[in-house]
Amino acid sequence: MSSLEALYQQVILDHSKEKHGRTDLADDEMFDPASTARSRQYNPLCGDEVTLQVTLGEQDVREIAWTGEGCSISQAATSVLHDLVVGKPVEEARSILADYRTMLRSRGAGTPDEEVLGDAVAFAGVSRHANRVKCAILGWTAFEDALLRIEAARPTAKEA
Amino acid sequence: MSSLEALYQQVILDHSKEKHGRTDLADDEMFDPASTARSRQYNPLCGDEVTLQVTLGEQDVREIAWTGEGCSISQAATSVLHDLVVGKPVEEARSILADYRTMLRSRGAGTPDEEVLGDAVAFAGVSRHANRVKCAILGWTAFEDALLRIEAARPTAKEA
Amino acid sequence: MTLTYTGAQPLAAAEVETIRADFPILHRTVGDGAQLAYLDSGASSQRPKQVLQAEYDFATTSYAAVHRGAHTLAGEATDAFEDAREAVARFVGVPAQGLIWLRNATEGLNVLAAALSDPQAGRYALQPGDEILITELEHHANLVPWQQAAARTGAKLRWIPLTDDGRLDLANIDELINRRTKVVAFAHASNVLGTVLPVAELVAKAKAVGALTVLDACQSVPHLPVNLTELGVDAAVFSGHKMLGPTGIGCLAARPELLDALPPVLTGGSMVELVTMETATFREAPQRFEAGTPPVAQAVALHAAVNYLSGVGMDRIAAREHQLAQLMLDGLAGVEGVRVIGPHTAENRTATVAFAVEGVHPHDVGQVLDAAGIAVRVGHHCAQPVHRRFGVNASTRASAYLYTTDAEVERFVQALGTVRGFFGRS
Amino acid sequence: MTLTYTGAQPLAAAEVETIRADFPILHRTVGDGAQLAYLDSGASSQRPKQVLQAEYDFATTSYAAVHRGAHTLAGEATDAFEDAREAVARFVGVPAQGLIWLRNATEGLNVLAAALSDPQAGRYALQPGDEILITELEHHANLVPWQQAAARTGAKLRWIPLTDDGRLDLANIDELINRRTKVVAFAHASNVLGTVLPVAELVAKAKAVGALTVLDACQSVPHLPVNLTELGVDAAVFSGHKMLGPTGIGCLAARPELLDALPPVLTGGSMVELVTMETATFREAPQRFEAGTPPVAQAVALHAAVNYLSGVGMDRIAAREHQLAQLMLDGLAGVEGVRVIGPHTAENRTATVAFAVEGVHPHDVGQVLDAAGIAVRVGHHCAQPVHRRFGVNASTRASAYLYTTDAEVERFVQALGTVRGFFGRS
Ligand SMILES: Cc1ncc(COP(=O)(O)O)c(C=O)c1O
Ligand SMILES: Cc1ncc(COP(=O)(O)O)c(C=O)c1O
Repeated sequence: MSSLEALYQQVILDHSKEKHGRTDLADDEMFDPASTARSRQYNPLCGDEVTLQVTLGEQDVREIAWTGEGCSISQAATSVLHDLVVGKPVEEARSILADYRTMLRSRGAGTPDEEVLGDAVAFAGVSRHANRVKCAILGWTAFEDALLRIEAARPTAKEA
Repeated sequence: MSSLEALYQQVILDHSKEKHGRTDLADDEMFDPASTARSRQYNPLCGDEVTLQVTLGEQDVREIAWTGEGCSISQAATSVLHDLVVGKPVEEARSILADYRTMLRSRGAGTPDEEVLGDAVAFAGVSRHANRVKCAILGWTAFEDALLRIEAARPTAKEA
Repeated sequence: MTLTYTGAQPLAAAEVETIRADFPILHRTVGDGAQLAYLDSGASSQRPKQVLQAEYDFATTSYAAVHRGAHTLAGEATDAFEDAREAVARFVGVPAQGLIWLRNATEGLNVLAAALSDPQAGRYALQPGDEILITELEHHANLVPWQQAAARTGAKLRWIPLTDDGRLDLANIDELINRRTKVVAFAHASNVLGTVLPVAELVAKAKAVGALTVLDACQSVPHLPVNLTELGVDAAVFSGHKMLGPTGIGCLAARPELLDALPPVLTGGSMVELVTMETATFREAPQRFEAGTPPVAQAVALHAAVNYLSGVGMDRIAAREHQLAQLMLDGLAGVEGVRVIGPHTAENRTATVAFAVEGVHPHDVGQVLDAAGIAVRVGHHCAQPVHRRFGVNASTRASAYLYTTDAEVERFVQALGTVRGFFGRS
Repeated sequence: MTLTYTGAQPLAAAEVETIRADFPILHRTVGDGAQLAYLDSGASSQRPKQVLQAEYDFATTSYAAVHRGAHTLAGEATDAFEDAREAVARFVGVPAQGLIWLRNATEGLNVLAAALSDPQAGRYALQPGDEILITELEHHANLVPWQQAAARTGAKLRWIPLTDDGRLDLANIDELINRRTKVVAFAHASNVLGTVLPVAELVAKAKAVGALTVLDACQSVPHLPVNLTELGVDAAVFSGHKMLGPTGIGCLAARPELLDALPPVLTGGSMVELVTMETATFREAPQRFEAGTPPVAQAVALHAAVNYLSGVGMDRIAAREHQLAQLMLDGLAGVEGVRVIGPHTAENRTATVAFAVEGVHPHDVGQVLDAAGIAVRVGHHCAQPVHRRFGVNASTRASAYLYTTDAEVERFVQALGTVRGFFGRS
């Protein structure tokens, strides 16, 4: 396998065309901040951006919708994120996120756990390309940020 | 002769001790700007300075008086200037000045004319030390500047 | 305007090979063993052995802090440093006292914009109601500092728009350059489009209204014979690292009379005259604008770089790059789904070519090319507005230099032809 | 305060010789064939082969513009550049995102002074009535920018005076550091007197009134183990060329939270986020303060320099320089007509010793020493006020470093003994 094929695994090429969860997000949509939030992430190096909206249920990730411009890596990574975490318990989504970050930062060293990361292991090759890590993480950072926003808007245990 | 002796010729060492024309210049002295002027020159690299006062006669350099702080080169150069130009026609003083400058800028290459420059040929060695050229020229620049001031204050041929 | 280089003989293939032998880095491979084809000189050029050697020799024989020493090394270092200033000044046709060493070209534009924003600039100081004119193709370095100057002084920032071909649209130029215009600042050559701007025309119009002209010569001084005095601009900037020199050095060249009228921007050692705890007086230009220890070793290296360029001949380099531009444009015209952003002809154009590939993001284009050993730049190249003007966020840019071979351009074009297929876009 | 280095083992003579073998320039002769004794490291240090080699290797294998590229060289260059940032940051005990690459230390102090003069600095912005406190021994780089900041904002510049021994006179410190004090900026070590300042005490007093502390670490980072976080300062500057690195690079290290609150000073490429023709938003620190192409090659070289210093051990270097300071002071005490300007004891003192020779101008002193191969600096060393404080316009200064031998100090002292005789002053 050439290093180019190692980077652009078939899964990535496929998702970059299919883009699961990609939709138009209306600017003026109203939603309940205690269950839904949006985050826009921008990569100043290339001008790429992702806007991602998360809706949580009681315990799980109910829905993800996103839009934005970007390279195949960033588009595919966001699409894979969608497939991986929708329907999963929030806590599990968080741990997938953590593993994904660790994998991307491994500079090609780690052996990612396919049990946890599923299709996202296809992005292991990105960790060898420091300049593409930002692409692969863009949508995931939006997801993480949106989770934080919902958390902030929810009444905390203490308050409740 | 070591390069140190080539730089510090006996003439220079002598003048740096004797300092012809060096005196106190009262701050508030009054003089006729058409015949007398002062110039203060400052070397920002070392903080050295010379204040030099020139009085011209009809055609000649009547008097030079100077004060200031500086290294042996700058002090000796101003002392030698005093001896060389006082009593000389202004035009001759100017041409001595021009020759002196040329010599200092020669980087050790030229052969200065002792007929014109007299004791000032002792400063030929300075031209090999770019960083000392400023020292050797400080008092001479003050002289040149003072001449210009007197010229500016005199009624010109046109006006007269 | 036709360019002066059209007359000169382009470098022959054998000469290019001789030149390449001076650049060790060009002989390496990347990735899975592909031979490097460095088409990113528009971002930064490589250094020949002569330049590296000059810096090494200086560091191992004559280095010391300049200007303030009585010892031999300090004298030798000062001579080397000031010789470099003379040589680089001569290279761009200005007097040595009009050449200021800074960190990079960006700093030069900031220094100008900040000095002109200072009321101490006197008759040059920007006032509310004054206009600063730039163009729509500027690098951020020649845009954001003027935005800041406008915000600080109440002056208005305006710009010359572009035609669809990536040239200046001069239809309204006589309204854009008017009595209120105080500064006209523009690139000599665009770092994205490759467009060479009509300097003579802009300078003439600026002069007619008494406006200062500032030339961003980052993309011209390395590639064309440039005489700033003949061009008649009041100030110009360029960077060492784009002209075979090192990073860490840039030049601001300006008419000495202008420099004398401007207040210093950075203060500190070496630029002062008399300092007390309360006050300081400042030295003349160029020292007034060179606070602190200057880039001594980098100046010496840049001296070697301009010697190298002069040795080859800027007119012949320009003629060769004209060929390369033509080759690149011809090649790209033959690749399906590729749209060149900028002039489609090689006239008044450098060998810097930006383009979009239909359906494929520039990052992905760059990655496929890299796998083939071809180093191009992707992104907005520090010029977001010009990308927006052409309806894209980013582009892929190939840029050639004196060491670029025809074969490299051909490999680039060939590899580009595989990109859309790789991503299933054809 | 006693210095941390007192415990470490000084470099042995054999180790110094091993070190010297790495510095080709130290082996040259000057003038009529005298062996060079380089006692001017306080102005600028020399570079060892390892540092030159690192820069050469980088230039011939991995150089490209950083951050903006998708190609292999750009990736390698970016890694090398950011690795350098981490290493240099670690060397002075700060997080990498708190380390900004600039042209020199002077630029760092200017950036701070300018940012604090900008109303956009919010709660940090200097206001009329605020006080900026410096000391009477500062280098012009840590004086003139604050004069300018005071003039621009209406703040008042005050300073801590000196004792006749060249130490800070702290008698009125509790009046000088008061509720109005917003910035306390001071040298860690004086470049003239050699005095090491009581950082802990000044920082504690500044913190008590909520003032920012700015450390000019130009003369400490190369010579002493320095951990800026442990010292508790808010910001600090130092220069590459004084610590075995190249010219063309300096560092501003600051608490990331402070940097995040300060507006950028220079604008342009690489420091912006979203740019339109009318507006620009800025990136986070450190990028926000690094406009334009950074000193990439110089950062890589500085990385090699801190590796070299760490390899030798900063504590051992400091201990060795303590010895050298003692040797210089002892030697000078034995030369008739020589007056040391600064502390006469080696405690809290670096091996930088300035002095006056009765009846002989420093320029002449330096010239005679140079003829004997001994390179010292003469002049005001960019610190006019401290010279005025000690009643002179200028001085001669000898400064040692890790490559200085006892024999060199002895030769220096011996040659100095001939100076007054040469000029007929004894
Ligand atoms: C104490 C001190 N501060 C500031 C500076 C300025 O450093 P640079 O000229 O590298 O900016 C120096 C060195 O000249 C210095 O010794
Ligand atoms: C047209 C133009 N202007 C300005 C710059 C900025 O140059 P530097 O980053 O060396 O300051 C560049 C290069 O990036 C450029 O191409």
